[in-house]
Amino acid sequence: MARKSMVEAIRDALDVSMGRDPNVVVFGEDVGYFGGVFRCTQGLQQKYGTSRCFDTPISESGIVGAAIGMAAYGLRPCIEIQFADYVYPAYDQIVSEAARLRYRSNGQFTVPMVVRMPTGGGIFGGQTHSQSPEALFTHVSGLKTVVPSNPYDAKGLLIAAIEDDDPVIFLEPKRLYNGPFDGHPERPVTPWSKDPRGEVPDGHYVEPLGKAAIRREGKAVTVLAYGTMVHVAEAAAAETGIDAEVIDLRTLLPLDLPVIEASVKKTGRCVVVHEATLTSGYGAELAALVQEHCFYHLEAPVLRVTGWDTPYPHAQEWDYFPGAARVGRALQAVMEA
Amino acid sequence: MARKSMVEAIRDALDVSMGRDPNVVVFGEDVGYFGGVFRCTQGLQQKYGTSRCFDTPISESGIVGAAIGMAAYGLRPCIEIQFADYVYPAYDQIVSEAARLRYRSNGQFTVPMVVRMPTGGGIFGGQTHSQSPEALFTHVSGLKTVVPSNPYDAKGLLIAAIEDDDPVIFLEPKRLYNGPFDGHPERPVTPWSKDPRGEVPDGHYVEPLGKAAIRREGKAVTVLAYGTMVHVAEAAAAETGIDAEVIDLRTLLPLDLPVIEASVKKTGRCVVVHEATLTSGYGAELAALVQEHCFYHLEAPVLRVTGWDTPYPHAQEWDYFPGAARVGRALQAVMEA
Amino acid sequence: MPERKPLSFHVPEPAVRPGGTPDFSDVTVPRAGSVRRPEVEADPESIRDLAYSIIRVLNRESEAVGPWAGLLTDDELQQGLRDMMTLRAFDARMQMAQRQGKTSFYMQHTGEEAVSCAFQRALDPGDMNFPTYRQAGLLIASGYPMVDMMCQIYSNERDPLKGRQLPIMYSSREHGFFSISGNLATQFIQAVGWAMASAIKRDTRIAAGWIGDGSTAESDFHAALVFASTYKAPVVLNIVNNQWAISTFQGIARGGSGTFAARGHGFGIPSLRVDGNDYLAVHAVAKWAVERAHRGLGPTLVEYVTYRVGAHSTSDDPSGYRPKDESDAWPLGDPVIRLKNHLIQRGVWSEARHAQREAEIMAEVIAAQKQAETHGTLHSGPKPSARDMFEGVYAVMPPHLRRQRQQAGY
Amino acid sequence: MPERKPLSFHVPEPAVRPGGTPDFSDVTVPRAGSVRRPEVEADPESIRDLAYSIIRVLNRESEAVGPWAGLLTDDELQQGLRDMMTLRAFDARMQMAQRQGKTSFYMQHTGEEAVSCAFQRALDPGDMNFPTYRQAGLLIASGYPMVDMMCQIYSNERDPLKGRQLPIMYSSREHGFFSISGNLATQFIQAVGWAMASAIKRDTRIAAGWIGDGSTAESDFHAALVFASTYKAPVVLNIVNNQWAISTFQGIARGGSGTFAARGHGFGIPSLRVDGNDYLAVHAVAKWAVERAHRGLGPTLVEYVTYRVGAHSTSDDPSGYRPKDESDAWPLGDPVIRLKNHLIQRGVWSEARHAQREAEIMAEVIAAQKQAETHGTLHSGPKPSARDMFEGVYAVMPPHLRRQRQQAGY
Ligand SMILES: Cc1ncc(C[n+]2csc(CCOP(=O)(O)OP(=O)(O)O)c2C)c(N)n1
Ligand SMILES: Cc1ncc(C[n+]2csc(CCOP(=O)(O)OP(=O)(O)O)c2C)c(N)n1
Ligand SMILES: [Mg+2]
Ligand SMILES: [Mg+2]
Repeated sequence: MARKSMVEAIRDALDVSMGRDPNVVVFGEDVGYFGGVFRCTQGLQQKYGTSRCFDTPISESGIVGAAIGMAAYGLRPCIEIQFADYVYPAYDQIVSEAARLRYRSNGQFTVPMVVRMPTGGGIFGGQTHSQSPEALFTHVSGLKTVVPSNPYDAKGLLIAAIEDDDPVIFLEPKRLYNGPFDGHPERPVTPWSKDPRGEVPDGHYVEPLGKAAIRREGKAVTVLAYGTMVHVAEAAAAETGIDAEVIDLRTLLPLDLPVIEASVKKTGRCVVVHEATLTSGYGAELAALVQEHCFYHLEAPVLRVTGWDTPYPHAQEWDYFPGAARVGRALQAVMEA
Repeated sequence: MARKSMVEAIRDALDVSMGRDPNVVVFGEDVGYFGGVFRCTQGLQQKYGTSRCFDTPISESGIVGAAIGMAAYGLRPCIEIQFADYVYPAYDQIVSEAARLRYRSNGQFTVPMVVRMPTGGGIFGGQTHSQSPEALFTHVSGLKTVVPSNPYDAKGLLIAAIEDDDPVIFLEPKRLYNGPFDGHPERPVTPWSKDPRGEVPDGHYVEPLGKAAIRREGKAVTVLAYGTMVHVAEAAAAETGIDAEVIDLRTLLPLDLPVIEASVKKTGRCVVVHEATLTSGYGAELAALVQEHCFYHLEAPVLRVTGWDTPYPHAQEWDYFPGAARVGRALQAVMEA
Repeated sequence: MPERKPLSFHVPEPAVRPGGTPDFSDVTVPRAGSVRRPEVEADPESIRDLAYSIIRVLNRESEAVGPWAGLLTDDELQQGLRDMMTLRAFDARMQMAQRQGKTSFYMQHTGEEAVSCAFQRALDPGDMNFPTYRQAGLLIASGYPMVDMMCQIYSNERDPLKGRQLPIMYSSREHGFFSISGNLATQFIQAVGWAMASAIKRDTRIAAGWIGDGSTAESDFHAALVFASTYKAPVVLNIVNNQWAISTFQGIARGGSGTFAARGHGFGIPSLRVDGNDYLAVHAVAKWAVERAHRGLGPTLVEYVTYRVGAHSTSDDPSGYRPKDESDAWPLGDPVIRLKNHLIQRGVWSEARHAQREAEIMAEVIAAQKQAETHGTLHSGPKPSARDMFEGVYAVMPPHLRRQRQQAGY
Repeated sequence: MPERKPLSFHVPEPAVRPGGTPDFSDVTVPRAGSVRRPEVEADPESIRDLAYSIIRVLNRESEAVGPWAGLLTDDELQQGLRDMMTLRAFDARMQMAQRQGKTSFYMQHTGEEAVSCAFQRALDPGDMNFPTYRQAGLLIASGYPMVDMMCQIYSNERDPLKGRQLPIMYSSREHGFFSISGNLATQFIQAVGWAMASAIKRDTRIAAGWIGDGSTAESDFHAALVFASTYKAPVVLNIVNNQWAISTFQGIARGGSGTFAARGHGFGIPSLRVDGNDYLAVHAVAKWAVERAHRGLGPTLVEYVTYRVGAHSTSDDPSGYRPKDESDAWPLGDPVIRLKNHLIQRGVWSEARHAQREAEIMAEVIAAQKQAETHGTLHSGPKPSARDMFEGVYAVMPPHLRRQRQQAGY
């Protein structure tokens, strides 16, 4: 078993899927010949030909709209939006069409499509290369939303997403592409190749959608996180010395509520973290669910640590990013509550 | 003071605003000569000319994109999206452009624009004439979101929105256009002209954005609602005999948190209701805030009564709609909790 | 710096409004048979003129003339007439059913029957339409059962779409009819994607996209043209220009452009304009475009020039925005009458047979309607269950939906 | 039913890839001076040829020839040369600053300097550009201080945008430069809206929209053309065709269309193609289009044919997708050298004066850079405050943001 970066793991998932199923096609802006601006599709055009992996015009609505038509035909398009910040032109096709086609046609037409996109900040990308729009998808019935936090999951979840018969939004935390990130930009980056969590099995395997993973067991407080924030939460637990249980949700919808419930009922406390803006972020849903399902076990209010309710600024990136210190303060606050 | 339907009140607000400020322009699909499919702009083109009120091509992104350019120029466009269900093609212009222009240009360019749209179900409109997308806007920093529940508010809030220096999403519950609706479709519709709440003052007045209204005082439980659901919540209180305090939020963002807090601290119980789908709906944000700010006063979990997590069906409209009975059951549940 | 005159704002206006006398003098109608018929391989640049004229086959004497004539047998023409008459009778009954409160909504095709009925007959089995809400003729001409259409309209227990969709938003994969979306234009690019998929798989199926004049302003129209042009997708892109988009005349969407068909030129896509009220012309042009797609020659853009005689929908009253008698002045006539007269002119039809056929068809439609109504109408009789509301959101119902269904009591 | 051959999928490919010999034989370059100059009132239909040719003024002997020549004085030409040289020096220093870690990101203009520098000089004060990220020449030619540009790039304490924006996403209302969005094409329709507003107010200002070849595929390009066409907006719609969109050659966006300019024809918009590396040609065509807008004649679409010599941005390495020496083979030459040679040919310039000017300009740029750096660079020195992060989201800070700012400790 080799260690792979998250980019390599994603490429591997695409390769494995294209190899197994001739209906899997991959396309997007700069995705074909060049292999994508983050190189996730490198080599695929060479291996599978321009009919299976190709460049598209710069038209997110066109990319998704065409993919929906292809999926209705019987293909399994796995498309790339260059940055999650650029998905909005395709938002109508995703929410009005992909998400509802099975329902409105009573299953005559379906959309087994995956929309991959790099998400999150931490690379000085400013307001148009840093966003985390997951809550805009979790509100839409008919979609599934996935956010991996490491190469192993990225591969297994992406294969599962491609094999899923419904549209899946697959958000790739770009800050994790090359190595884990604990929220401390001043520390040198450790590549996945130097991290045991970079182990990725060869060939086909699947991580089922809808299953959370407990990354750190603990008794004092439950932290709900996904993507980059899983690593930040682990760092915050280590730095505060608080015995936090860190749950990596992996799939936001469908959500693994039983795992969350069991943990919060055990710890009696809960902190929710994400990078997206606070108001109406996915953390609101998590907090609402936790207080509803664990009300009588809660010893403190569920706190949310998130990006501020502003556009993602360039220079103030690290003031904006909900780093380990801020998460740590919230852990302390719920412990003292 | 005359009684006006909500349509008339909105038309009046536009008329008053256009009369006072030559920079107010009104446009959208079928908005000009015909006066809008719901007739909210009837007579305005005749009165103010085609330069101030005009028909547009069917292009929601074009309508909003052009409005942003106009607003940057110095106009105050108040535009109509024919149904909220059709706002998604314009979603990119709203979230990536209108919402962030002031911020990214450090105030050099601003977007004093109002985007009006009919929202909500209850008219057998099926999945594309019934949606309530408010949570997709409250998640976006830089926007304000308003939902009136009666003609008086509709007029005062719309004038306030037009005079506001930032982009405002103005959602008009179409089921309330002609009369209040308590969630009982089998009962005959009472027009606003037969309802004292249809009283609308002539001329200019403003209901400030960000202020909630208590529609029914009560001690047992706080109900947070907006738009159509305010009336449904009142009916549920009456029908269950539970002494609910019904708060009409009116503006979702900025939110009147102090009024909510005071009420929940008084009642110790809270039910949140909306017509939009449950997951990641605005109710999640409300539940999250309430449990955070009123944790030590809550005697029961905050419950949400909402549309189900499916597209809005046609035939099953009344199974989908969170009517008075469902709200009533939630009231009972929190009282018994 | 030069002195500048103040600018002024231009908003296009239709020639007449309610109260005025209908005026179509700006619609230039070329003589039937006068427009050439190029080879399907023709270089798009060499046939630009076809986007600025109107291909017509039936002349005033009801003869089929010119290079686009001669494709259909008498039987096929009679079948075409039957299709159009069926659609018209269907419209009449369903419009009435809506007025009677048996359903919430209906949209008629009056005046536009030739477009979808004739087009469908140019397709191969397996080809796929991506229609708007005004192409039920595709279903009728492909033999989809009227009863099923009506059950959908009634949202009753036998509604193939389980009551989930607004009336007339049909879907039939089997009959090459993609699920209709209430959102305009979205399906235009999906048609291109479907056609791309067929090419990717080296299959032989082609797609047909449909859009209204007003909806060409939507962004997805552009996406469709860009993708169709770049990937030479085997797709026919149809614009039904029925002069109106609810209350908005076509000049608001068309702007300074000569015609909607001309929009294809910027993409190197062969673009044709055809008399949408001429069954033979529609069919001939459709055949030409379908042939191009099947031969791997790429997309074709077709504008059907027609007129929406009825209201936009049962929610609309056109007397508020156009002269009541405007449709009488429409220079391209009525598609049913024109084909009827052609058949009479050919000596294979008569007024009497026509009247008899009309009665037969109406009886069929009424029979279908009776049958459909035994399964319920929107507000009475058997209906889809509330349980159905929760099904089909996903292939497998996720836990949160199961929870909600339970909570709802089903 | 006919036997059908299997379809095949077509994906356009550039003539060469890395390893191959650059080949621009498909770029037809007409003789300088050979394209006619119609009156600005010309009917769009009568000038369709201008979208398929390339308007050029400077010939191989560096003379200005033909009907588009003769608009600029020697002084103006020297100023134009200075603008372009300044932009090039600015690029060199900022590219290096990024490599030195003084900022996170930079984008160069190499090879495209004539487009924005010459265009700006055709505008009146008060007119507004809606630029993309590759038109800093508009700012330089309008006299916006380089120090301010650099402070924006450095996100330092004097950054006019308070550190909020990605480097080079300038904004200056005063200098007719609309705030740049990172999102492609969105500003194209906004330019049309701005122009509509000017017409609504009966003002005299016009707008100029900017877009790249690749970005014309975006939906907002369509919206802009539809609205500009319908309302005859006083706007110049500029397409900078620099042959590449990151790694994607222009054929993917252009598809089967002859040229990008031809996209205007479907909208009845006069559409011109111009040598983007010819300062005089760009300026002459810009003047023509600007004049049309100011005279209330409506929109013009202009395609600038140029070549992106550098990488897409500091995050890109073009050797992965095109031959390294492709830019040397570009048939339209270098805009700076061409204008220099023209001035020499006119006898008002010399190699020596040019070298001296180059040195002067570099000194100016370095001086500006030094000054900017006294206010900090991205990772060192004074910077905008975290407090600034919370300001300016709304005109008045709402309670929830005040709460968050407090929580953040500011
Ligand atoms: C995205 C979107 N915007 C607006 C509407 C509302 N709407 C329904 S039909 C219609 C007019 C369409 O006109 P046209 O495209 O000419 O088709 P026609 O009705 O004439 O067949 C409008 C504006 C919609 N359904 N979808
Ligand atoms: C909506 C959107 N999609 C994708 C991108 C990513 N992106 C940035 S620049 C670029 C290429 C643009 O090419 P072109 O329009 O030709 O302009 P050029 O860079 O050549 O000046 C892409 C795809 C973006 N910024 N915005
Ligand atoms: Mg129409
Ligand atoms: Mg380019």
